[in-house]
Amino acid sequence: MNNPYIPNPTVIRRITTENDANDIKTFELVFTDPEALKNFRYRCGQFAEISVFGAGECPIGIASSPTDQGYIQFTVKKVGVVTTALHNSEEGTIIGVRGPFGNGFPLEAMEGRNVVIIGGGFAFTTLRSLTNFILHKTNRDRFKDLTVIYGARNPGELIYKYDLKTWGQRDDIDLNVTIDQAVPGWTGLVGFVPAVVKEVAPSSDNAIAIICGPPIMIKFTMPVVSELGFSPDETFLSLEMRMKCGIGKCGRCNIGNKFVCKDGPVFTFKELQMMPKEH
Amino acid sequence: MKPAEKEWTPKILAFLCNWCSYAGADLAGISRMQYPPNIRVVRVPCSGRVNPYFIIKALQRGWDGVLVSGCHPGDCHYISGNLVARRRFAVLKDLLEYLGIESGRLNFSWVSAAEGEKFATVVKEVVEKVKALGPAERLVKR
Amino acid sequence: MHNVENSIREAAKKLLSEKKVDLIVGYERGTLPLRTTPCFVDKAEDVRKLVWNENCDANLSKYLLSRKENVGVVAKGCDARSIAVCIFEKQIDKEKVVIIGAPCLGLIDKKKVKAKLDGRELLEATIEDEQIRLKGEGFELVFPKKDFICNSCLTCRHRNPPIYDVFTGEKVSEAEVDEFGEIADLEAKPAKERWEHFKEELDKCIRCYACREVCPLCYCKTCFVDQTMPIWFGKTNDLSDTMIYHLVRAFHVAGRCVDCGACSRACPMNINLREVVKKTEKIMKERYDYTAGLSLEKIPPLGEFKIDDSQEFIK
Amino acid sequence: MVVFQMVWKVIGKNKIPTLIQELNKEYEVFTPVKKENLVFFERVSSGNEAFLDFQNTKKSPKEVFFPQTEILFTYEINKQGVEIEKAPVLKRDIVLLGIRPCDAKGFLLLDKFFSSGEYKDLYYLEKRRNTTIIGLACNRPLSTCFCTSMGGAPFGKEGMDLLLQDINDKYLIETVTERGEKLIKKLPWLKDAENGDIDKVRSLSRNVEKAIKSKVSVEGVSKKLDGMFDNKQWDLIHEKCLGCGVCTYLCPTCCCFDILDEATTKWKRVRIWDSCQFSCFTLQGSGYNPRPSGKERMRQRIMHKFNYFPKNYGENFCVGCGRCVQECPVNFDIREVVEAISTDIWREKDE
Repeated sequence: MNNPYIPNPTVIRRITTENDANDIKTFELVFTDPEALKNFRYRCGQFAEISVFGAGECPIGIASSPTDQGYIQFTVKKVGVVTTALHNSEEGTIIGVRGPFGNGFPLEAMEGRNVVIIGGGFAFTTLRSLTNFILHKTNRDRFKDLTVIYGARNPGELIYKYDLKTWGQRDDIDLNVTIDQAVPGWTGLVGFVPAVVKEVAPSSDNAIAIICGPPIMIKFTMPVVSELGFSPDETFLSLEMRMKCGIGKCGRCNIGNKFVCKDGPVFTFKELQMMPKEH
Repeated sequence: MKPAEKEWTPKILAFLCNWCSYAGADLAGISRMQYPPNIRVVRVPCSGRVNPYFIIKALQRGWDGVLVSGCHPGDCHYISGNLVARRRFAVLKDLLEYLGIESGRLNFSWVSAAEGEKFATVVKEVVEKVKALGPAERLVKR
Repeated sequence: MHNVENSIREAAKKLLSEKKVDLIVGYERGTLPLRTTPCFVDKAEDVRKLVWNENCDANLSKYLLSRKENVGVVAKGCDARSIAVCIFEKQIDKEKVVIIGAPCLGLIDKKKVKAKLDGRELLEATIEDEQIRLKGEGFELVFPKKDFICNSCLTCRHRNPPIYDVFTGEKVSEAEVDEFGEIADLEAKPAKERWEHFKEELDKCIRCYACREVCPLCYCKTCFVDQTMPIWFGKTNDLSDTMIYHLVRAFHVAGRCVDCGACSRACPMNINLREVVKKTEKIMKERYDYTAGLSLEKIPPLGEFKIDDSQEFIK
Repeated sequence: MVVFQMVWKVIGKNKIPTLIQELNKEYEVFTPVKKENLVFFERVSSGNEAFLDFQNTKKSPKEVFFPQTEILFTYEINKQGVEIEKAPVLKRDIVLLGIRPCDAKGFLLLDKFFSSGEYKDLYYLEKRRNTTIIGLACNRPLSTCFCTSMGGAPFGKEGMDLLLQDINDKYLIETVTERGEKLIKKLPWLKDAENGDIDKVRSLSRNVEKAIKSKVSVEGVSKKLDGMFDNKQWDLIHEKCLGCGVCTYLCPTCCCFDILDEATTKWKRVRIWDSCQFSCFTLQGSGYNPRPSGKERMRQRIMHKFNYFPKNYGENFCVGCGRCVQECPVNFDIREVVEAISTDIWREKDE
């Protein structure tokens, strides 16, 4: 039996700084053991435990798409011990990876339907994975219209600018990028995510909504989404919690009797309504 | 001799105030005064900067001795940093000794920039003391 | 005792009905023999719950930290002193606290009782005059009360609260005691023996932090052991880590600790934690002639300095 | 289920050291030991260390399988990269002697938890699977013991491989499982029990069970808690709790942990006990804490034991050993809380 606490070694192949504040970086990792790569089969919306040797371990959502071959990516904001150590690491550093953990997004349920992705700030990472997955040539036909609404505080805080550019050039995605307040030189949308959702008003007809963002954004976006007619069991949210083990044992990420790490991190809005308000 | 048979020599961590003891150490060096090479120096802006955690952490990490050296009372670059530190170190030293840490492992001195010779003497004495005590064991995390 | 208990209830009732306070923090009967439990009374009719006896061992000043409402608190000498320290350190708003001072003749140390009974369970205990009657299955024993008084109380010189707003009962005489006598033997031992002693004691520690949580002066929002930027010391129950935890905690309460004994009483592993903190008290007394919690104005030793402070340990 | 022959053996109390000595040759033997006034489980090297005349150990025996500090693996960072060295596996099987029925039940709950789900906790399970438990029935339960309310009994056999039952100068050994039987077979010198002795323990068991006075009506509590997450009583009951970890650390079932990396001569990834009662338990990197005050943390403890765990595993996460009641520095009594919930006092007060 595999020991779920032992990380698999990977090497940082590339580091991309994502924002102007320089505290969000994307790390591209490649497995040193081809067997480990084969075993690391993930879905969009799952996460992994990242070990920075000499510092510790923390859970990070997978930012690459399963369609990306040969490597995995994690976008990490510098906040604590481990993420700071990771930010200080250079290309070529050995990083441990355990996972993938969690349920991920409901890809099967999304097939043949319109998909509306709403994200805010740094929480966009797993949504980026999902967007890239849907847009991939092998998958695009399986889904209908794709609407992406993504907001950040200012243009400098928008992550994955390179992806946003490619997506913007395609005609099979309705991309809406917004910033909180107008700044010179910005020609895109301006306003908070909830307001933009209202403005864009994606149809809820045969559609599924996937939402991820800071609590305050979720709080104000949910009423808008409901108003647009998305039913609570077709609205999915991805949650964040302090975690240690990632496998439902360490006991801190529970909301009621559900563990965010193993029963989540993706829950329907309906499920969340039934769960205690403790997240 | 094979490395394994090499005689044990103490490792001592020294926190030296930038404005006095560090310059004192410098002077000792320039003046070619001989003192044992067992100290590793951390330059600090003032003895008042030396958080007791630094000292405790050094002992936990297996340093055989610690030396904190600052300006003589009244000479502090920041007027009273060393005086605040003095009370702190008094309590820390008393407490550590009470717990059973050998008193020779914790050393404090006032060495001015002009006292190169005193610096060399202090180091000599500290190294002798720690040598007599042997390798640190108590409080060291294995 | 009953006299004091009644006056506490009356004082509490008065404070609540005159709306001088919103809440009284006191003691009520516990669920086990020789136990009381902290109790929060916000209605005048509920003051009947309040009790006063030798088992009122919690230091209630812990419950005053960061309170928004006006609170009346029942305080023994040591409790009042720790409140004084917290007021000085601006952790308790003096204007919001009414101290119901109560004279204390010493608390019963349930661990001493347990040790005496050596594995037999205590089911009932009554204290009358100076005697304590312990009952359990198949035994009924009577001992002088003084056999079971907490060590912190045996060395107490401030049985009457030095600061208070209301005083209940009558002041008791202060005992002339050898304040630091209990650690004298230990101090006289060679370093190696002291080390062995503390090693054995602190090796029992399970890092439950009961000592920290009951301590009225451990109010840091993030304790040094919980800090992560940087991680100073380990959180394991490795001897080195536990030693350092207790050492630094003692260092942090130096010049502030009033020796209420709460840490020792709270320790589930029976570690005599006072042995560590008592030393800081002594250092403060001997080096800086300072006793904590007696004044609301005097700056504690580690908050100030003198040019001629002792420095015999500095080369 | 494997059918095996139920055997009753008997051992004189003075033969316990011999028994331990013998077991020691083949097993890592853990028994209660007494140090000053503390009784807790420890690895014993000689027979005389065992102390079986206790009511309940201070710390629960969970630490044998789930130690307070456990190395998950060690690693070295060198020029070639990182070398991970897995923690050494068990060298010898374990015998746990002197386990009270409540603690044995605790193991069964921990077994359920650690072996559930897609990922198994091998560190716990490996030790657990290779352990033979020799229980010790309770002749003198404490006044705070409420095992009978939690589905246990002072002479309960659940979770035991063998059960020692104390009759004066000897213990009757009841074989409970095949594993127990195997162990018995290795001890041919044990005498067979007489029918009179067996009758004696049966009546003793009934009497002791009757003697347990502390009762908590736990029936239906789990269901009732379903609607009580926002009950106002949480605001009141947590007030005296100071947020230490005594209750959770001494508890035979609490098993939350933290994982961290430590440097000594080598780097180690260790897991250490953690407690839902600590404020940093759920504190997120951003500074946000979903359980910001004692109220939420107290609620988590009660809900986990009597609502969340029952929902996931069909049983309360409490065995009624009474350790948290005995040792709480402020005498917070979980029995009172459960009782209040079950008797609808909470619901009524909330209305």
